[in-house]
Amino acid sequence: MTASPSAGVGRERNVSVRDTDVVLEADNLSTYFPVRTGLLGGGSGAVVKAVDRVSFDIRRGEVFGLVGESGSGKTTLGRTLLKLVDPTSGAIRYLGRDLAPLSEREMRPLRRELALIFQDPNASLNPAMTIVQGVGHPLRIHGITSSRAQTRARVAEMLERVGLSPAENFLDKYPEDISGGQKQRLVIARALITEPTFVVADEPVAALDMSVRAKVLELMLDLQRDLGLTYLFITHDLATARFVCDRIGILYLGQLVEWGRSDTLFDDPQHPYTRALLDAIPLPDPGRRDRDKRLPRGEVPDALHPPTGCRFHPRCPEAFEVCGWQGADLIDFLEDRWTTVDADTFEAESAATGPLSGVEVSRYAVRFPAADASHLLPLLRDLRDARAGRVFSAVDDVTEDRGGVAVTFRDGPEPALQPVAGRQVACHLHGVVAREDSEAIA
Amino acid sequence: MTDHVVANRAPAGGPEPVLRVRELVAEYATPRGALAAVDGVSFDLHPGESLGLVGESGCGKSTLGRALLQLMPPGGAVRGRVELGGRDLVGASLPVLREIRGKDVALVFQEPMTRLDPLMRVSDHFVEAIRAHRPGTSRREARAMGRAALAQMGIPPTRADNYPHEFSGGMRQRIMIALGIVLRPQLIIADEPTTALDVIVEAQILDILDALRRDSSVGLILITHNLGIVAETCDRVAVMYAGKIVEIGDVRQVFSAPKHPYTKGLLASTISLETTRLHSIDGTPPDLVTPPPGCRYAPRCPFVMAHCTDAVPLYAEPEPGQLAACYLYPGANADGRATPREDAEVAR
Amino acid sequence: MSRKAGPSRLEHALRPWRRANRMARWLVIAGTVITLVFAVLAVFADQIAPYGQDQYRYEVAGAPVDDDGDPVLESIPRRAEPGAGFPFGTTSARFDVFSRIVHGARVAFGVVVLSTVVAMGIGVPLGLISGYRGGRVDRLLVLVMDAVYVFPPLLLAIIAAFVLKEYLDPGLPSAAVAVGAVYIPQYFRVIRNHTLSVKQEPFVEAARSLGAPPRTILGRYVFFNVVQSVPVIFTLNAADAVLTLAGLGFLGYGVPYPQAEWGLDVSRAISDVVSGFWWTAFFPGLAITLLVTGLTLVGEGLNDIVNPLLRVRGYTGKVPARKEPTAEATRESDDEDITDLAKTGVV
Amino acid sequence: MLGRLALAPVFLFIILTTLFVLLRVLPGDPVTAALAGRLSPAQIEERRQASGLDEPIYVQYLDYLTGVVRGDFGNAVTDPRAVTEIVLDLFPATFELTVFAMVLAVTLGVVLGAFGARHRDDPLDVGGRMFGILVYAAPVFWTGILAQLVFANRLNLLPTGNRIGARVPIGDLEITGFYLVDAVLRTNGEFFVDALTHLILPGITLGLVISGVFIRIVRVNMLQTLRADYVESARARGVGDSRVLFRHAFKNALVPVVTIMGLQFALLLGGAILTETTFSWPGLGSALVDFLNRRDYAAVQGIVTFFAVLVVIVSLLIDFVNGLVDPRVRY
Repeated sequence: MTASPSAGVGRERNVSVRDTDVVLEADNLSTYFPVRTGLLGGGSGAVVKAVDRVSFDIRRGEVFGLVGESGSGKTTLGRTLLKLVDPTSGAIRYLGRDLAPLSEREMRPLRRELALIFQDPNASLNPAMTIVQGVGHPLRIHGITSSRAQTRARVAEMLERVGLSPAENFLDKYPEDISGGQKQRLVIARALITEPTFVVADEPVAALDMSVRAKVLELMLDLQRDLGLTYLFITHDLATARFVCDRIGILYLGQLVEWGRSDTLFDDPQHPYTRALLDAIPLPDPGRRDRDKRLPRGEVPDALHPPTGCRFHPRCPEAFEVCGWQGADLIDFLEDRWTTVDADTFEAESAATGPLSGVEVSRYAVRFPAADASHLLPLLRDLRDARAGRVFSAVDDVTEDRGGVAVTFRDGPEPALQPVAGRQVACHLHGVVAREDSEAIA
Repeated sequence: MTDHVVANRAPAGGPEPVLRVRELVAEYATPRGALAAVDGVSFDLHPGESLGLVGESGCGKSTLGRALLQLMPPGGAVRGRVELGGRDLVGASLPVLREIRGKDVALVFQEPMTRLDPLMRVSDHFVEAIRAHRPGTSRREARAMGRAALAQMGIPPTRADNYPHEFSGGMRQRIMIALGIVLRPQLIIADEPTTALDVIVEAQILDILDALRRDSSVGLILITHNLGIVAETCDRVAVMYAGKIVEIGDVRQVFSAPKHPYTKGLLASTISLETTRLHSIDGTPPDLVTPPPGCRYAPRCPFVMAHCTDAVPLYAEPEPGQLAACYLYPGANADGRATPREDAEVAR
Repeated sequence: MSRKAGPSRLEHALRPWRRANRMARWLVIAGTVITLVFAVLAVFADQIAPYGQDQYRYEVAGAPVDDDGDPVLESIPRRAEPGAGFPFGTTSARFDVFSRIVHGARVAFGVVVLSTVVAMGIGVPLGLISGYRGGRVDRLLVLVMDAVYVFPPLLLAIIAAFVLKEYLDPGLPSAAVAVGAVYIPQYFRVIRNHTLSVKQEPFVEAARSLGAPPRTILGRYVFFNVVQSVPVIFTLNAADAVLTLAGLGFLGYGVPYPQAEWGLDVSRAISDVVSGFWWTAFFPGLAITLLVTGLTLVGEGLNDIVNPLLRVRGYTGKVPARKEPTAEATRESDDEDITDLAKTGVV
Repeated sequence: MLGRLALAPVFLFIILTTLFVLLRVLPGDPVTAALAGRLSPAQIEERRQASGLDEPIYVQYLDYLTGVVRGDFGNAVTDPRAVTEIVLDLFPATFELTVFAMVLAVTLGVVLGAFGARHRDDPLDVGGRMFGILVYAAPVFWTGILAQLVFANRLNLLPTGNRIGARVPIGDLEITGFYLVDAVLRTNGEFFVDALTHLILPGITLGLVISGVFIRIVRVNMLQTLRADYVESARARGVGDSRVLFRHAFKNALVPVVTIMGLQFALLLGGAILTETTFSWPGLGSALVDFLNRRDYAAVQGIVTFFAVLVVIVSLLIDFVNGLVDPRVRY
C-alpha cells in the first residue's frame, strides 16, 4: 500500500575508459564441440563450431554486450571466457594472463575473481540448500570465512545489499519459497559475494517479468558502480543491450559480424544482420507498426553445417555475387518458390527436378540426376536470366550433365572484420575483404 | 445484469461480435483451496478484430485462452458465459465443443516444439484435423488442403510428409498456424505464439498473424507478456492483472494514454530502444487463493486511496471506448451498483 | 547452524508429502502399516513366536520329569489344522507354522537389509560417478550393468548363490549377497540416469563457476538432489528381493533347512497340498504376498510423490527461459523413473 | 535400451565373458564338479581331456566364444546330448508357455493400464492398480500350487503337470514340438484339447504375474503421454476422444512399453524357472534347475549362453520395431 514506482534510474556511461585498461581479451578464440555418433565415444569427426575465431577485448568498468539469437554461440562464448568450457584454440587473456592452458585445478582459485550470473534463477540455485548455505558456499569454498557465524553475517550483509531485506527473513528459507525476481537477486548475491573483478551475466533478466526486469538491471548497474565490476552481458534482447551496454558484439553462428560502441551500432548499423535484428524488435508504439521492416527469410541454419562464405548470406536481404552462394541455396530457393506458386506449377516443376532428396548438393554445384532436362534446363535458365532469386547472382552455368541437370556456382570468400564508420564489420557490402584464416573449402 | 460492465462499446450498427465473454471464472483446485486464475473477465471480440491479452506471468492470461475453449486440465472448472456465434460454450456438451474446437476456433500455443505428435507425419495431422470436422473429405483432398495451408505459411509442399522432428521451431509454429487456419475458423487464439522463438522468427510469425487477420474476417486473440507484440499486431488491448482485466481499449489510445495505474507501470517498465531510464513496479502480484479485498492492484498502486480496498472497482470509461477498473475515474463505483459478491465484501 | 535451521529443514523435507495427492499418501500409509507389522515380527520374533523355528517338542506345565530331572517334553502334533494353540496349524515335521512365519520374517528382513547394503553400497556410488564423470568409463560400466540387467534376477541370484557356495557357507549372509548382487545394476541405472539429468541443471554449473572442486559438487549439489529417487528404488527393489529370496528358497538355494524361510517352507509343503493339508503352504505364501504388497505400495506411493505425473498446469505458467542448445546439452539424458524397474524375473 | 545394432556384438561379448568367468572359472572344472565321487580319478581325467578342460583357460575361452558364433553351446557332462540339442528339444515347451502367458499379460496390461491412466484415481483405476500389485506380489510357485489344489485336486477340472496327458501318443504326433501347432497340423482335436488343458494353469499363473508389471508400465507411460502437449493440441483441434487416446497417447506410450515387453519376453524364453518347476513343465527353466542340482555347470553354461544370445537378438528386434513406430529412432 505504500509502494510506489521506483524513481527512474538513468544510465551513466563509462565511455572514458582507457583503451589500454583491458580486463579480458579473447584472441582468435574458438570452441568446437565434437558431434558424438560412435558407440564407445568414437566421433565421426564432425564438429559444431559454437565459437569460431572470435577476437575482442573488454575494458575495465565497462559493460560489454554479446548479442545473438539462439545458436549464435553467445552462451558458449561466455562459458569459454570463464573456462567452464575448454576452448579449442586461441587465447583468453585475463589481466594479461592466458587462461586457456590452465587446468581446472589451476582455475579454481581464480574463480573468486571471475563470476557467472545465470539466466534461469529457478534452476541455478541448488534446491537442496538453504539460502544461507547456497549464497555462502563460495565463501567456504575459497576459505574467505572460517566460521558459520562469519559466513552467516557476510551472507546477511550481501542479501541486504541486493535488496533482500531484512536478510534474517531469507537466510534459512529454501529457494523455492521465494519469487523469481528474488531468486535472481540471490543468484547475483552468490556471484558477487566473493567480490569478483569480471562478471559474465548470461541473459540475467530474460526469465523475469517485465515489471521486475528493470529492478534487477538497476541492481546490477548499481553494484557495478559500487564494486567497480566489469560485465560481459549476454542477451538476445537488443533493447536491453542498448540500455545496459557500452560496447556490443553481434554474434551469428559463432562469429562476430559487427562490434563496436553500442550507440554507433544502434544508430547506424552496418551489417545487414544487425539491421535485421533491430528491425525485428517489436516496438511498444502502435504508431510505428507500419514501418518498413526488412526481415531476413528463414531461421538460423544448423550449426553443424554452417553456410559457406558469409554465414548470413542465405538469409541476407542484400546478399550478392561474392557472398558465398552454394548448392544448398538453390534447393532452398526452389522450395521457397514452391510455397508461392499454384499447385499445378508446383507439380510440373517438381516433376522436372525429380525428388529433391536425390539431388546431389555440394559447395560449387548442384546436380539433379533424375531431372527431366528438357523442362528443367529452360526453367532454371529462365529463372537465372530473370534473377528470380539472389542465389542466381552467383550461378556460373546451367548445363545438361550425364542425363541430369547441373548448376555450378562461383566462389565467394568468407568476409573478414573491417573497420567501417567507427566499428568492426564483417560484410562484403563494405568492400570484399576475405578472412586470411579462411578454412580450406571441403 | 453485468453487461454494463463491458457494455457493447462498438459503434452502433457494428457487426455482431464473434465472441462475447461474460463474467468468466476459471478455477483450479490446489492443496490450499480453489485458485481462480481467471476471475470475472468480460469482453467482446468483433469479426476481423485482433485483441491483445497482455499481462505478466501468473495473471491468468493463458488460463483464459484455454478456458474459452473449455480446455482446462483435470481439476479445473469454468463458470460464466462464453458465447461464440450466439452459442454458450460453458457447460456445452463435449461433442458440441469438439465440433467448435478446430473448426470455429483455433488455438495456437507457445512451445511449438512439443505440440505436434512426434510419431505422425505433418500431412497426417492435417488429414486428422480436417476429417475430424468434415468426415466426408478424402485423404487426397485433405492432404491437398494441408499442402496449400502449409505453402501459405511458407512451408514447401515438398516437406509436407516429413515428421515433426525434421522441422525447426519457427517452422513448427508455422505448421501449427497452418493447422489452425486450414478449416477457416472465425477465431484464432494464439497463446504466446512467439515466446520460444528468436526475435527475427518472432517478427516473421507476427507478420503472418497480422496478414491473416487483414485478409479475412477472422478474429484474433493474441495472448502475450510482450507489449511490443501487442502494439505491432493488435487493434485492441486488454491488460490483465491477478485474474482480472484492469484496462481494455483501443491499442493506440491505451499505449499513448494508459489509464489504469498498472497499465502505466507496465508500459513504463518496458525496455525499448528509446529507454533512457529504468522504471519498475514495486511489490509482487497477490496470491490468487486468497486475493486481497477490493482492487487487487491496491497493495502495489502508487495512487492508492482509502476506499480502494472496500470493493472491487467497476469499469469506468475515462475516454470513449477505453475502460479502466480504477477508482481514479468516475464510474468505477457509479450508481452504487455492484455484484452480490462485492456487496458481501462491502458488508464485511 | 541456527536454532531455526532444524525445524525449517524438516519442514522442507516433508513438503513433497504435503503436496502429494490423497491416493499417493494412502498408498504410502497402507504400505507402511503392512511393512511395519512384518518389521515388528522380524525384530521381536523371539518374543512373538510361541515356538522356535525348528522346535517340535514343548514343555508342559506340571509334566513328569525324566531320569535326568528334565521335564518330559510333549511333541507338537503333526499336521494339526489351524486352530487354538496353533493358529496356522503345524507341519508334517511338527513345526508350528505361525512360529516359522514369524521367524521367516526375520530372515526376509535380514536378507533385504543386507542385500540392500550390498546393492546400494556398490550401485549408488558407481552410478553417481559414472553419471557425473561420463566418458569411456561410464560407457563401459553402462554396458556391463546392462548386460547384468537383462538377466532374470532369479537366474542371476541362483548363479551368484552357486558361485558363492565355493567361498561362503550357505546361510543368511550368502543368500543376502546373492540377492544383493542382482540389484546392483538397478541402483546403478537409476542413479546414473538421474545424475546425468541433475548434472545438466544450471546449479551444477554454477557450483563449478564458484570454484567448487568436483568432490564438493558431487556431494553437495548432485548427490542431495539425486538421493530423492533412492527411497523409491529401495522399496521396489526390496519387494523384488523378498520374491527373489523366496524363489531361491523354493528351489533350495537359499538358506538351509530347517531355518525358517517362507519360500523354502512352501516348497517343502508341496506334497502336503496334494494330500489336502493346505495350511502349510498357504500361510508362508500369504506372508510373502503381504510383505511384497506392502513394500510395493510404499514404493508406488513414494514414486507418485517424488515424480508427480499430474501437476496442475496454468497457474504456475511462466515465460520459459530461452535456452541455447550447446553440444553438451544435446547429449542423451534418459530420464526414466520406475519404468526402469519394470521387469520381473521372479517367475 | 541396449540400443544400436552395432552395440549388440560388444554387448554379447560382455555377457559371454561374464558368464564364462562366473560359470567356468570360479566354480572350477565342470567334470570334476559333476562327477567327483561317481567316477574314478582316471576316468575323470579322461573325460576332462575329452572335453578340452586340460587346455589353458584362455584356449577354452576362445573355444567357447567361437563355439557360440557357430551355434554350438558346448556339451553337457551328465547328459549325452549336446547343449544345442537339449535346447532344441526343450525350447518349444518354453516357447509355447511364454507365448500363452505373454498374450494374456499384454492384454491385461494394456487394457487395465490404459484404462487406469485414462480414468486416473477412479475406483476402477485403483482396482486395476491393486490387482497389478497383488498378482505381482504373490509368488508364482505359491499361486501355482494353490491353483493346482483348487482346479486339479479339488475340482478335478485340469491336469496338474506336464505338457500332455499319458493317453496322447506324443511320439507319433510331434512335428514341430509346439503341441498346439502340431495338433492343428494333424487336425487332431483330442490332442489339441489335451495340450491346451495342460497349458492353461501354468500359462494363466505366469501371465498373471507378468501382467502386474505390464499394468504398471502401461499406466505410467500413458499418464505421461496423456498430459503431453500434442495431446492437448489434438483436443484443441477437435479430434475425437478415442482417436486422441489411441492414435496419440497410446501410440506414443508404446515405444517404452514395447521395449520392456520385449525384454520380458526374452527373459521368459530363457525359461520361467519357478513356473516350469512348479508345474513340472518340461522346458528350459526346469532343465536348468535339474542341471544345477546335478552340478552340471557345462550344461548350465550352455543354456544360459543360449539365453544370452536370445536376449541380444530380441533386443535388436525391439530396436527394429521401435524404429518402425518412431521416426526419430532410425539407424
